[in-house]
Amino acid sequence: MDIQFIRRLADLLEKSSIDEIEVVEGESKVRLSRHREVPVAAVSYAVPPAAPSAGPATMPVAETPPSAVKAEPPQPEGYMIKSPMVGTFYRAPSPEAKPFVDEGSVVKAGQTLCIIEAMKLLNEIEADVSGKILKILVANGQPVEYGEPLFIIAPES
Amino acid sequence: MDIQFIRRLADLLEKSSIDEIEVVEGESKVRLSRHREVPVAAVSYAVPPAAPSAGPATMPVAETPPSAVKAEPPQPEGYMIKSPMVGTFYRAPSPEAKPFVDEGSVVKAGQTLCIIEAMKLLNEIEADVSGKILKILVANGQPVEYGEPLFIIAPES
Amino acid sequence: MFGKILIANRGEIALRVQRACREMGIRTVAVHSEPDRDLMHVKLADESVCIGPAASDKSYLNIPAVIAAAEVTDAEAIHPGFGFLSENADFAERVERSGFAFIGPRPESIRMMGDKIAAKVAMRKAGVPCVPGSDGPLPEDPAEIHRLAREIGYPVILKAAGGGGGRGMRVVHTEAHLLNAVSLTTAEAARAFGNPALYMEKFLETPRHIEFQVLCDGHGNCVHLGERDCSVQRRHQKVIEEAPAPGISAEQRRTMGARVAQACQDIGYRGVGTIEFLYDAVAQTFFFIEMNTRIQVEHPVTELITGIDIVKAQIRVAAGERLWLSQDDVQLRGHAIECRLNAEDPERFVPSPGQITAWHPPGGPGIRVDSHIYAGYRVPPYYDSMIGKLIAFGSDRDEALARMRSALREINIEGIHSNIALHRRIVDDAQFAAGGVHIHYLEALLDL
Amino acid sequence: MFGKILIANRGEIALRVQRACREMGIRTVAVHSEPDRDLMHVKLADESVCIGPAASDKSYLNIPAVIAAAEVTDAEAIHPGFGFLSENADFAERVERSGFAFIGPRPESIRMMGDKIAAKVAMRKAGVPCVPGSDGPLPEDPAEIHRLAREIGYPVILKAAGGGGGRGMRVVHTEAHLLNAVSLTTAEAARAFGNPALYMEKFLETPRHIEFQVLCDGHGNCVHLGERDCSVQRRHQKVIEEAPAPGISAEQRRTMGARVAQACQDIGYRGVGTIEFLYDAVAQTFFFIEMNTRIQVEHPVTELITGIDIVKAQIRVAAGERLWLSQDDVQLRGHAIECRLNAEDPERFVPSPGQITAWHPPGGPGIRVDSHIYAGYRVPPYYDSMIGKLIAFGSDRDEALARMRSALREINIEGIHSNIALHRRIVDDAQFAAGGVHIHYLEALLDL
Repeated sequence: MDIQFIRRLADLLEKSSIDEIEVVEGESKVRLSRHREVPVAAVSYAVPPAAPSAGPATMPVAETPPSAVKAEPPQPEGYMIKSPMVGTFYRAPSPEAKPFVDEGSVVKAGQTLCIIEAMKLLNEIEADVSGKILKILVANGQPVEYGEPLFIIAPES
Repeated sequence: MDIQFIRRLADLLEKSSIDEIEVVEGESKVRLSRHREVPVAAVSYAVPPAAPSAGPATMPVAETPPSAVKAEPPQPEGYMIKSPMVGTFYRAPSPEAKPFVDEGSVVKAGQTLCIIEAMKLLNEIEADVSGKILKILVANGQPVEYGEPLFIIAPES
Repeated sequence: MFGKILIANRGEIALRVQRACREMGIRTVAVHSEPDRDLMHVKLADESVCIGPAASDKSYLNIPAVIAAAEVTDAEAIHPGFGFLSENADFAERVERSGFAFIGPRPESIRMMGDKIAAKVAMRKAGVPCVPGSDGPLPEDPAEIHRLAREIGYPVILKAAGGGGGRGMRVVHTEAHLLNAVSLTTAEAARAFGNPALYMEKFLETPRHIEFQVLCDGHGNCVHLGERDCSVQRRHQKVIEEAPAPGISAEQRRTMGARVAQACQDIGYRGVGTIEFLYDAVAQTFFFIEMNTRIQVEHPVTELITGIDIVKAQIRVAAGERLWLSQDDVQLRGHAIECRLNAEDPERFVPSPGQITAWHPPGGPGIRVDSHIYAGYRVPPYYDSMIGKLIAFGSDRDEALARMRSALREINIEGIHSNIALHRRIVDDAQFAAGGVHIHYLEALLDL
Repeated sequence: MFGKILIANRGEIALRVQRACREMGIRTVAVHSEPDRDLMHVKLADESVCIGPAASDKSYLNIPAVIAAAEVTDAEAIHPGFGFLSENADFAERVERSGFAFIGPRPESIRMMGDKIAAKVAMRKAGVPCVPGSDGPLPEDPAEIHRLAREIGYPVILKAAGGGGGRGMRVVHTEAHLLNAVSLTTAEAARAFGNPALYMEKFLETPRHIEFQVLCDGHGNCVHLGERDCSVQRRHQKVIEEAPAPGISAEQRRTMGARVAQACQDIGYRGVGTIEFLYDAVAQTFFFIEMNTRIQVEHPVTELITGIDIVKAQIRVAAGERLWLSQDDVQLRGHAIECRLNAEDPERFVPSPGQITAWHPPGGPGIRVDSHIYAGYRVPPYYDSMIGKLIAFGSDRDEALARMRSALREINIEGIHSNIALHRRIVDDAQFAAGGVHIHYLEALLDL
């Protein structure tokens, strides 16, 4: 089984719609396979170039396509608390007060983690598991959308 | 197990609805497989329904998409004489005359096989190989387009 | 003018509003449900905010979520599109109370037109002809009911005050059946809507659906943009619309148009709106049925014959601009026809969601395509099945129709079912081609 | 009217002609080269005939093959599109001699306008202003040459009678350089074209390219359809066109339009045609350069502002119809801009053939797309790189421009390179947006 033979097999594979070829001859074996760019040709839209930041960045999440989110640095594994509503995220009950929780805090289910303000109403968001806060994913005063991850908790085992 | 054999297997796989072929011959084995639904989403157009044949069928070839040609009954293998021009195909020099050739005729290179009429001019089409006419692919008086197969010849060996 | 508008809708109309904003140099915020991240206008928006899960009542109908999204993005105005919250007076009110502009009429106009009896009273007062009827709940006295029906003239239709959408109605052709029908319908209405009250109207057997488009500023100025014919319907859903309406004379247009514009002026209407009529082609009379206080699906046919961008006009008047044109500036030219494209099974008319594997819109002279779909887009199963609109314009109805037929030959959608075959059938039908079909035309065609 | 038309062209214009035929109920025969089997109009044609291999001279320029295809398909008329055989008087003659109608002018008109000096003489005779010049070969006497140049006024341009397409030309700004330039150019012309004859014209430094569209029947009636501005060019190739031309008054349009229509009447012109001018914006004067005796790439901008389908009109007059409209019936409305879409490398402007993997044309109000491409189509390397035209219409130039900008944000072509980025750059440029750029504008922009 020489390189010429394998090259021909490769050529065959490439020019056909075949995805895998395996040839065994005595002790020899060669297997060629390909994984295609399969999906339907989806049209992609140019995301408008971010304007040279005149005002404050309001919804940074909205300005990157969803797929780009996956490219972010890996988060610690754990239980994710997501925002149940659209609004502005506050870590403390008032600007002077201490945050409800910090990274490293141990919380009980039902304990208030933050406030989300929407339509002038302050909505307390509670932990639905007990455990340790591994990460706070949103900065104080930032807007959040529905389903946006807020906290990662390592649940009590 | 040579490349020619594998290529035929590949061909078989591609043209069928089969997804995997495995052949074992003694110590040798070959396996080909494919995962479907691959190609770029090519837009297909509905070919207009053939009108209920009012006038004479002028260019039947034109009314089927090119790919459909492959679905026709297999032709004998041999040397193909194709039309070098657009026009009307005539098997004889005049309506009363005998055809230049018939299926089974043995011809010499340079011998006239048919006439193609275009712009009132009669163009004699000559054989460019010597051999035996296996098949005449166009009926007398039918229009032909550029590159359309006219005759299949088994060349002299 | 607004610097940033939040689009509180999805699909085709959201893209249409976004296109208008883009032309005007206004930034857009797209709010969307979780499965709607891949909508074209979401991808093209300056900002987007996910406002809830798939279910409309938790996302597109979720008033606090929509308003909170406007707050966090510092939008100045909210465009409601059509459907969803577009004719919800409470929403309009809360939008304005939260300090945003509502791109639509004043809440009180929405409320008035949402109440069918109040709407009829207001229109009648302004001189707009209404279907003759009881003008309120039926009396209890059988003799009074008989007298009323005779006065209106048979056939009459009994309608449950609490009904709507084609439910709770019964047609009565002769006096002999009247009282029995009243008691049956009353009992049904009590059961179905918890409200036994009925009213009675003249029943028109084969009317056409003709509607007038109005445009009013917030300063008491109104113009009409001519009429549309939307008689090709199936189960009260419009399928094909056109403008102008075949057979309506310039004089009829002028007279009825002036009346509806006056009526809107009288009620202090602001924004765009549509006054819908049933039209009796034999008697050549219009009967008001209802007013829609929002942009209409079929607005493009009017845009094509007037040259006026209705969505941009809507935004301009919402921003407080005075009307920049007089009635004389509104000049009709040519003819336009719109086919609504739905992702639906062509036989059973049920939605056909799924991934679109190929999409080739038609092109060439006179062809406009308003659609948010693209190759690879997945039509979700949660919402309306409309995936776009194909609109053909021509110098006259024949040319528009020829272009529509031609475009329907070129259009291609793969991966989902659509109603393209139905449209081909209608535009090739001699009766439709002749013009002026009535509202039962399509159902009769489908029964053949 | 014809029952069947053979379309002797390819790509976008072949599809455009086919769309016109389809609207008119005329069957079509698509003739094509071997690699062009997958062209959209070939797939949509009633019949198709392969007329030769890829090379144009053996297929699209192969007169016997085209005529034979008309014979075997029993076509009644041949539409030549633009380019290829469209301005070949011999072809037109042979088409007519073979018993088919040629959808274009009479062969003698094509021949006259193909000869630049004869064309100028005919136009001048009909009162159409031409660039002042020597009106024939330069005299030999140096004193005579000097006198001529002084009479014309510096700067002047020397042109080889046998040249063309921007070759064999030299601009002279002062008398001191004149004779030297004449001898240099004469020598070059003799070498390059085998013909040393030169002629001299007034050189316009920064003219605009403005052209008038005419429509004439075969019975001596002509109307003009207003003008187009095609000043955005690169190497004599138009890139963006618009109508009406910015800054041209209704009075200028009326006067020049009447003159060109009269000139066409005088020469017995039939069909559609375009009379091209250089326009001196300061002096507000037009100078005839040439007449194109065929449909023009940029005809859609005129269609949009006049509401007249020029291709259908062309077919109607070719079939012998008398003109159905008078000059007063031609009313302009709105503004239209066209961007030519080319499959080309955006940096080096070389063609970029290959397979189109995704194609999403823009849509919405005022957007027209004329293109033969589709997802999966392979742009062949053998022909012109134009893959379509994007046209935006609005009630005024600002609206048309805003819509074009918006459409250029939505458009998407994948798999090949295109000039979309160049168009985005131009429509966003302040100078272009102001209107009235001259013919060197684009090259200056690209040099920045």
